[in-house]
Amino acid sequence: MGEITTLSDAVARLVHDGDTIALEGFTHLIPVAAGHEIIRQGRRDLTLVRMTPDIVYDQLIGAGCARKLIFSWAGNPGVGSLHRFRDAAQHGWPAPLEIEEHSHAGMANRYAAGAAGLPFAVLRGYTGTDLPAQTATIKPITCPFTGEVLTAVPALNPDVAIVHAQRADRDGNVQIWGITGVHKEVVLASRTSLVTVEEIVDELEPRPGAIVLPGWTVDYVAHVPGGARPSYAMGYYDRDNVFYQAWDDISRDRDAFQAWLRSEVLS
Amino acid sequence: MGEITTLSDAVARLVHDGDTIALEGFTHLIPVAAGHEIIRQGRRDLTLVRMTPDIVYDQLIGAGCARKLIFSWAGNPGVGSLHRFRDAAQHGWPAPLEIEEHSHAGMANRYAAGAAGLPFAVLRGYTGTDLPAQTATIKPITCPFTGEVLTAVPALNPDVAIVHAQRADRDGNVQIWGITGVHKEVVLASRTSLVTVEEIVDELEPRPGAIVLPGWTVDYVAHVPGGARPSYAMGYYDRDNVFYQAWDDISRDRDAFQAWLRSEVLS
Amino acid sequence: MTRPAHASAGEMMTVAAARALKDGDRCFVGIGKPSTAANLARRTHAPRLVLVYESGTIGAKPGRLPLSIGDGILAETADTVVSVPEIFNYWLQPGRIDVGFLGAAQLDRFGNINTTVIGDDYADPRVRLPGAGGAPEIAASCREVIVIVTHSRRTFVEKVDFVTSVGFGAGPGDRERHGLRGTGPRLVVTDLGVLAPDPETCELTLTHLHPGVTRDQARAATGWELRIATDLTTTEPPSETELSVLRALEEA
Amino acid sequence: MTRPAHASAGEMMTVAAARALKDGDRCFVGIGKPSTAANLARRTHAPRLVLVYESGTIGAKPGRLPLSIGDGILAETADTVVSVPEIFNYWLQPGRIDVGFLGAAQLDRFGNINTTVIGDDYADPRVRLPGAGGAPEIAASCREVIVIVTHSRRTFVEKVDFVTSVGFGAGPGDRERHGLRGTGPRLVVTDLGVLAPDPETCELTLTHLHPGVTRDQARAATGWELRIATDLTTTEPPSETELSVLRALEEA
Repeated sequence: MGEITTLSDAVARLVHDGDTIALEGFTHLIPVAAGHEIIRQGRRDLTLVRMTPDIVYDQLIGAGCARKLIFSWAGNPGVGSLHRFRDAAQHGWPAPLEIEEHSHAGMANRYAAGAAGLPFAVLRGYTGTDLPAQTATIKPITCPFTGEVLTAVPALNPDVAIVHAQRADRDGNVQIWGITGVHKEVVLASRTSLVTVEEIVDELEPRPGAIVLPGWTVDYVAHVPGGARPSYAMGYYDRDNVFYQAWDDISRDRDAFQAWLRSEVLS
Repeated sequence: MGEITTLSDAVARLVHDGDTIALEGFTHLIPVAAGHEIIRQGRRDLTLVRMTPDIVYDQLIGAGCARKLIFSWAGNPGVGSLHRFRDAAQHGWPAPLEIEEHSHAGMANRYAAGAAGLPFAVLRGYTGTDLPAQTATIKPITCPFTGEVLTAVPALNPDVAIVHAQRADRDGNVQIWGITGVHKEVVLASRTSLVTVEEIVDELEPRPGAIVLPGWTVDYVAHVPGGARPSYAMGYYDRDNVFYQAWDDISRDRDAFQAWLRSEVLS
Repeated sequence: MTRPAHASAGEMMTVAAARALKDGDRCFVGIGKPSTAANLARRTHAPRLVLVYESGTIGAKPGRLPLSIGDGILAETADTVVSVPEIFNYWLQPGRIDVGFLGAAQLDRFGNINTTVIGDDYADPRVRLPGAGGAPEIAASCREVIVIVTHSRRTFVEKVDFVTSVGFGAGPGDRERHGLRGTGPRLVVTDLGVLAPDPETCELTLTHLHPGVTRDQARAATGWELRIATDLTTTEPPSETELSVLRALEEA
Repeated sequence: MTRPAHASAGEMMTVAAARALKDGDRCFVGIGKPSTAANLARRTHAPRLVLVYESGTIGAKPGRLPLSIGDGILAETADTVVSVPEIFNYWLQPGRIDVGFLGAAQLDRFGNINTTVIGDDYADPRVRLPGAGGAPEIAASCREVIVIVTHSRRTFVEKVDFVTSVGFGAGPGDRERHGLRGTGPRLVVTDLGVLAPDPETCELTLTHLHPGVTRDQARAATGWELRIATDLTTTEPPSETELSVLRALEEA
């Protein structure tokens, strides 16, 4: 409960081959360093869950860690496509990638249902689109009071949630501010969780707009300054937009990607 | 949209005989002054909605404003019973009071569904209790994925939401901190809304733990310092526990109550 | 060292409830005796007890006893304050809370609780009580429940007039049948003693008598034929520390 | 005063989209041209435009164009920042947003949008696109939708390979049948002109051509037989102010 340890130790304890894991962060506070640690530890057959798989999931997929992707928008924000994701989805390289595709509203509600201990969530969504025909986890549900038909999606309860945050105290209480995305939901929905943080402090000074995850809701906290780069950590560093653009070239080619992986992650 | 006006003007424009109205505030920031204004304006046949009808609803019921009460806990917190509520429920004085009774979890979810534009909410609740047999707005619902049976409650979408808050700016943006209860949900769930505030300021300085309701989500803002007394407004004044205790005697007797009403509200 | 004569029945009750809380437990606290007991435990044997109030205050560390579940001091000292929908949906409902405290206007031998109406007719009650509040879902979703209630025939009844919150329903297996995920009442702490459910039958059984209370007194205050544990024990009287901390709390 | 020769096709497109926003509108903004158009509108004719980004930032007033929907400057300048579940559930879903902006990889004559896959076989796509993101619910729940898209036969197709977001489905009445509460696409703004749904048939009809663009160019860039409004109008070229504000925004 809120145990402070190293990144490699936490990943080794929590992430196992075949697990369903969610690395979340909506543009902000994406746990990229933790993703690299999973690659280094050579995990395989993971079901990767994330609303917006961006370059960290492109890297995990390209490195062969993934068996399945559950997502709502897979792209390099503001740049274009995720080439490693496309190569896996279209050509099965380096391994076939099963996909389960939702909308943002559906994914956000799936995490919220997971956090709430409910088996499903109800939303106004998907109706009239081709998504329900392709995604088994989208079903109609009828309001028992009005008879109106809405949409149900099942809860997401990953084996492991991993997020990045600004600060934790020595009891493992985690403080997050700025865009908080689905950080709270994914941690509360998952069976276990790891939070990487910029700083570990003696006391969490209250801040406007901050949320706090009590240490007892988090399994491990790891001190990983810069752990969200090239995404950003408000109050610590900005988004490295240049790297997001550079990723387009690095990732377009299998060899270039593998060279990058060797020099930047594995070595 | 966020129009700043007087309490009497706002109540006159928004609250009509027969309306469904919700005055919310979970111990904190209860809009008592607005309740008194409704009594002064002589509204009748109101459906009163509130998780914790306390003395302000006891006063509205005793003054004959209410036809129906939708609630989850009707008491004088830390003191005992609400005598005007009991007199209406048990003896029909001054008018019969229909009741629709839920749990806190059910009421909170009904507001949340109302805020979310859904016709119902799903929760783990009520099962095995005698409430579903008495309350038509509690029904079973089956998860379309697991087959598990849960409970559905219909959305609450009152005609008018009234809450008290610490501050608003001149554009009607409202800032609330401390225990925020269901303030956001009831304002977003209702067709119209009034927020009474302690202060109107030029700029809402950000504060830890504060939420903001944009002015465009609120119809009227009225400057009513002390408008939550005898409940409290964090940062402004404390709860008047002595008055909550005194209410037990004032309200126990019909004549004593009416004398109090004449001298403290109507005059 | 202990001076039991100094402890009132109410103090004994609060101390017995406080002792039932383990350090590190997350405890969903109602106002009155539950809040007093939880704060006493946090100041004695359970410094890491996590107090959760239904007002949305998680990890509150009040320096004095709050008078309502929504006192400002709870928000000011909490690790985090969340909305009321969130406290029920994200924190209570999924089973994140270890211990829920409940009171009762009526209680039956299976720990079912009535706080709604006294009388046979819901529509025309003899006494209209405050109602459910958070209790049905606290009773359903906390890992276990502790009931604190004054022992009398008015309260300990053969059959509750209304089931507001489920204990063990009609007996073994009923919680599972209803899909209730917590294990139900673990203890009922009264001013006379402590009852616990029989592991086989789920029937509340007297396991402890407070110092100076007799079996007959407990039987006389119970509206059903009270079962008494074969290893009935006398409650350890409040220690000097427990009493002084409790009194300091109540005077603050 | 206006110097249309100065405006690129992309600038014309952004300006035309910005003009479609009314002061005081609540606008759900995607990154790229929608964000540029919304920020341009807020700096010109619509100073009280409320920008809402799916990252949860409500009332953002960025001093420069954000590069992602989750840039820090959006959170820093917002009236309030909420969680992602909340932005979809409490803000988008109930119809609180007036205008939603969408892009498209493919678009058909009824304004249905594909951003999922190119090719007939979902399981084995010719091109795997990013997917739905917030689009299906933006298309469903905003009071109205503005689509911004480059005009070409690759994009303007007879039939989209996959319906990611519903415009008018198969035609009149389909939105109601699906229970979609917004009114659907009001405008499609392209680099060649502007299309709007015919009030009777819901078919997208060319209502404006940007300066210097011909009907034949628009027809040639459309993968169905393009209907042209009888009162086809030439878009007012960007004013000096619009252009200078837009360029200042893009350089900042």
